Amino acid sequence: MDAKQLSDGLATRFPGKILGVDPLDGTLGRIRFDPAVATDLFRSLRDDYQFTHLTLVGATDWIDHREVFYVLWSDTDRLYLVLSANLPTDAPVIASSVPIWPSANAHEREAWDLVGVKFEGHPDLRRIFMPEGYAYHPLLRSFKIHEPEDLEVKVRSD
Amino acid sequence: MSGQAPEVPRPAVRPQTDASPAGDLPLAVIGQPGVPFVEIETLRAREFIPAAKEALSSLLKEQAQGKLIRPVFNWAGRNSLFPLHWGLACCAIEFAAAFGARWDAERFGVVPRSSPRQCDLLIVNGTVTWKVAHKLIALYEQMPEPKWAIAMGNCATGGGPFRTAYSVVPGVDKLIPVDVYIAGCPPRPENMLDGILRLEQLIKERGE
Amino acid sequence: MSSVTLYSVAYSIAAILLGGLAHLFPAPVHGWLISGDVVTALATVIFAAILLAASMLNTILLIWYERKLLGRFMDRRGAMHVGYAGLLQNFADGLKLFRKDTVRPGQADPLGFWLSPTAYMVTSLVIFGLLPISTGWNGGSLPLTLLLALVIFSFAPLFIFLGAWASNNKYSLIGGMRSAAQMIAYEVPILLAVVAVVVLAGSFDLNTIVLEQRNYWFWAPLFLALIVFLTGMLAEMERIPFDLPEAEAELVEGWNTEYGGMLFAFFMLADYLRALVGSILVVLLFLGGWTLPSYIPAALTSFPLAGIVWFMVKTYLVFGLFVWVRASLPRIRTDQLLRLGWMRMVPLALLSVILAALVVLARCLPLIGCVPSMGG
Amino acid sequence: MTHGLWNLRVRIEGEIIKDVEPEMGYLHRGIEKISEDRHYNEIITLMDRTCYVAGLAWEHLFIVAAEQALHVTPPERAEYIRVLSAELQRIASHLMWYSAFVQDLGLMTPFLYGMRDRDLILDLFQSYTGGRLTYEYMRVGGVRSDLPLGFTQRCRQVVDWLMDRFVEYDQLCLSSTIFHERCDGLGVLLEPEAVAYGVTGPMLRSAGSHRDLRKDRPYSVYDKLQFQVATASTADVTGRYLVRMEEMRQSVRIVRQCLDWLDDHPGPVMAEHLPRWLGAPYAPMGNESYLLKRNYPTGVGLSMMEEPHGEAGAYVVNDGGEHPYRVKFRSPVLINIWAAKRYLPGYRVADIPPIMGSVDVCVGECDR
Repeated sequence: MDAKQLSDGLATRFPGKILGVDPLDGTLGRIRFDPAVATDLFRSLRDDYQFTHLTLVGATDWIDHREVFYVLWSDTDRLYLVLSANLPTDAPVIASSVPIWPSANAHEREAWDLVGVKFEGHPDLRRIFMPEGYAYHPLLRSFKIHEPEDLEVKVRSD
Repeated sequence: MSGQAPEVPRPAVRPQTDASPAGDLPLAVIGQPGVPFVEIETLRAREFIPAAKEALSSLLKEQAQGKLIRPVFNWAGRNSLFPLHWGLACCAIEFAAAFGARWDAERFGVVPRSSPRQCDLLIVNGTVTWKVAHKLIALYEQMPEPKWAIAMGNCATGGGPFRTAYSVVPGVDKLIPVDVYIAGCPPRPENMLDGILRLEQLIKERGE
Repeated sequence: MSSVTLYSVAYSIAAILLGGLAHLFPAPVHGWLISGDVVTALATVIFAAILLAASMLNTILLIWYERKLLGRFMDRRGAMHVGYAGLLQNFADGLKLFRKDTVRPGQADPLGFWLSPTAYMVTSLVIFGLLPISTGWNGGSLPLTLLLALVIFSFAPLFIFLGAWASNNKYSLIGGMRSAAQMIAYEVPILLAVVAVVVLAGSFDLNTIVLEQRNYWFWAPLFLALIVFLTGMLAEMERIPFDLPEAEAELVEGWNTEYGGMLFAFFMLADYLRALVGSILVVLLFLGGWTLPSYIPAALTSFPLAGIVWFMVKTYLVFGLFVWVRASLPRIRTDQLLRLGWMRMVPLALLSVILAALVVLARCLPLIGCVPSMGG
Repeated sequence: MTHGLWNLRVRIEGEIIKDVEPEMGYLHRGIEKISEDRHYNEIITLMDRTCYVAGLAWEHLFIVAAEQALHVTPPERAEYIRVLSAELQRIASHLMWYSAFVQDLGLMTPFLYGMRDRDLILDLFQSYTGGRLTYEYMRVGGVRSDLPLGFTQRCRQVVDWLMDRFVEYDQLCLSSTIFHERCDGLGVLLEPEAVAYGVTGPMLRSAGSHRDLRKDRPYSVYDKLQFQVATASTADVTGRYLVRMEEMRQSVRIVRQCLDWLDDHPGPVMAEHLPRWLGAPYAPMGNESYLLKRNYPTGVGLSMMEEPHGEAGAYVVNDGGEHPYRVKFRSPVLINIWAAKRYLPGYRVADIPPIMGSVDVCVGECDR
């Protein structure tokens, strides 16, 4: 199976929703898709193309939009596939992949915690690394890191 | 010498003294079946008491100046530092290696304990994040006095390579009082042992 | 040295002291002071003090011995720098713990929190006082010393559980419950193993049991009982592989999690004191106590205090065995521990009782000739 | 010890575990955020600290992704040195795991034996990188320096010694009945579930899977080396023990092949045509303008590797600047801990230490 074959197959299934294929070394390629068909696309990839293993879910903040990327592994073909979808900055929402790949649970929580992408249908979308009640999504480009100044620490012990 | 015949050889409890026993005082002769006889030459009690009084008062004076008992406890305290057995990050691996066969921190009486109640020493071995900060303070406060803290490695000293990060406490001395800082990222086990020995020196100098 | 007993030494010291003291006072007080009752009372106190000193010294030496031995098993050296070869290390530890604050958690029950370490310590000391280290070590021999020692030995789970409950900590409580279940479960096989020894010796008196072993030590006919007893003692001492009440990986420090300072020192000392008592019991019941086989040259057995020396050598060897086990086995799980206790150890102990009975029977068979038993 | 700071909330009924909820983030140091502010070669510093028991493996991981994003090819000798380092690191990491795991079981002596033998490997690292835990050895385009004289000889001695010690470790563990009582049949995670939950590494291979990226999708020079994938079929704690032990032996095999190759093939260890800001050791003659080139072609790099704990991944986005635009790591430990929801319920509280010990938790890479 090569990238052309796969993207053609997917394009016939989801007409107009597969936005393009980029080459990426060491993988089958990077397929860009429309987030509207996320759940159906994931299910089709798992059931029809044997991508049984979701390796990685991550998100990038490109200032004008946010990108969610998925890395899949096909155990039969021994190949990686990268999926990516662009989400608008004002409403970064995409359907969760947890119902299809349980392994996405922690990854999606991490993406929500650090980049602020919401996954609809996630069973337990809470922060994972930062404490509950933290106000920011630190991996956004608008969040600047800086040398700490002299700070006065007040720690509430509970 | 009493009239009753001893059944066994006498134990050598007779004080070796040249002076004859005081004539006006009777010898104490006490006996009971099954127990060997002893005969006692009396102590010169009236001479003993003033000397004892003097010695006692000088001891009390020394004790009041903190010269008698306190050095003993100081010696004990500095030679038996029990660190808390908890690992934060990279330095925790070197902390563990220091208790391994090659460095063997137990040579100096350093034995890690898991419960903060039984510890004297909190070795902050790694990066402290804000999420864990109040737990660190709670652990430190659970330790009974007297207690000491060592900031091991650059992260605990000043944030280290993660100083600019949003989630890292830039130096654990913002949270708890620290006695000894150990540089290194991570410090080698020798450095950790050196830090502990320096803490011992510090305790000796402060006379705590 | 046969009739110089520890008590007589204590009595002599008391007599010297009181005799000296009596001169300072006028006649009626003087007379009262050198009367038998007062001297006996003081002698008892001194006797107890000697026992206390002996037990504490031995316990601390035992901790040092374990640390060094464990270090050698692990390719390292153990305590080295405090005193010669780290001999003073444990004194430093003890003094330090003595000075440290003792923090009682706010929610903890004060009475139980203070009482349990103290009671644990005291009961362990009492057992040490009961055991004969050598001929004439303790004042008189009660007819049921062994039984009394084991009864006091079995108080421990009560105090541990009390202390664990009183400190109001979930890890302590789980550790305390595990400890109580474990100790109670292993008391049965221990007692049965002791029954085998008693059947063979015909007495509950430890002196008699040792005397009975002058011809052969009991480990040979009662090997099964020895194994059961050693295993049970390991469980009673809560040492690896049976140290799950103190399993660090899941229960912090187990039932003494909340204890610090002197109370922790009490628990620690009492633990090692119990280990010492356990080793002493093994030596007394199975390894011939202070006696040595007759083929050992007399020069080695007739110097002053030879009995005590040989006894302590044996005790430390037995404790070294425990340390060896600790260095080489992982810990097992509660249910496995209890299953081992009830399903394996109890039948083995019963079997050893039957074996002991058969040995006694065989001694009395007319063919072999009835060897009269000394005890009973 | 290696478990570090993480929290496992357990709901129990009696001694039986009903539900677990792992809680992480106590060591979240914002490595991905700091990386966006750093030079490619400066990120290597962070990689050592990301997984502090497998620093060189994570350096390798990041470097391969970065080279892919920056379109740089390292010389072959550097690849061999990297593989050698990664395999030695695998042994060291597994020894650390062994030490911590047996300590969880209550075995005290093997803990010290494991640490003692791990120190020998750290001595080897020290001889060519200068560090014990944090090495900063690999560079975009190669490695910092060649191996020192006599290194291959010393390394062979060490791995020979280790092969003997592995036998001793097995004797201490596998020949003990209590070890089997504590470990057999615990934490069972069968292959389909493991795949669904994303579990990788020795945990997956202990369930009978042959999945090993070094074989399935060979990176660096793994396709030129001979080794076998260690598997077990029991899917329990003992299986994971056996897999890791066998992996150490296979790693020794790989190390020996690498040493043989390195003895015969001297050569450069840095790529030649590198811009100066990537740390080129010397400028190619007549190519000075190349050195000043700031805007490198953009690209995306994805590297997935068989790290000692499982499959680690790095996703590096290069937008043409000196700093990467986005760095994203896949931590195998995070997912392996996460699957505790699947493999812990049903066992006893006292089984938690051996089961979680068999996962090989390294909180640094889990929380990043």
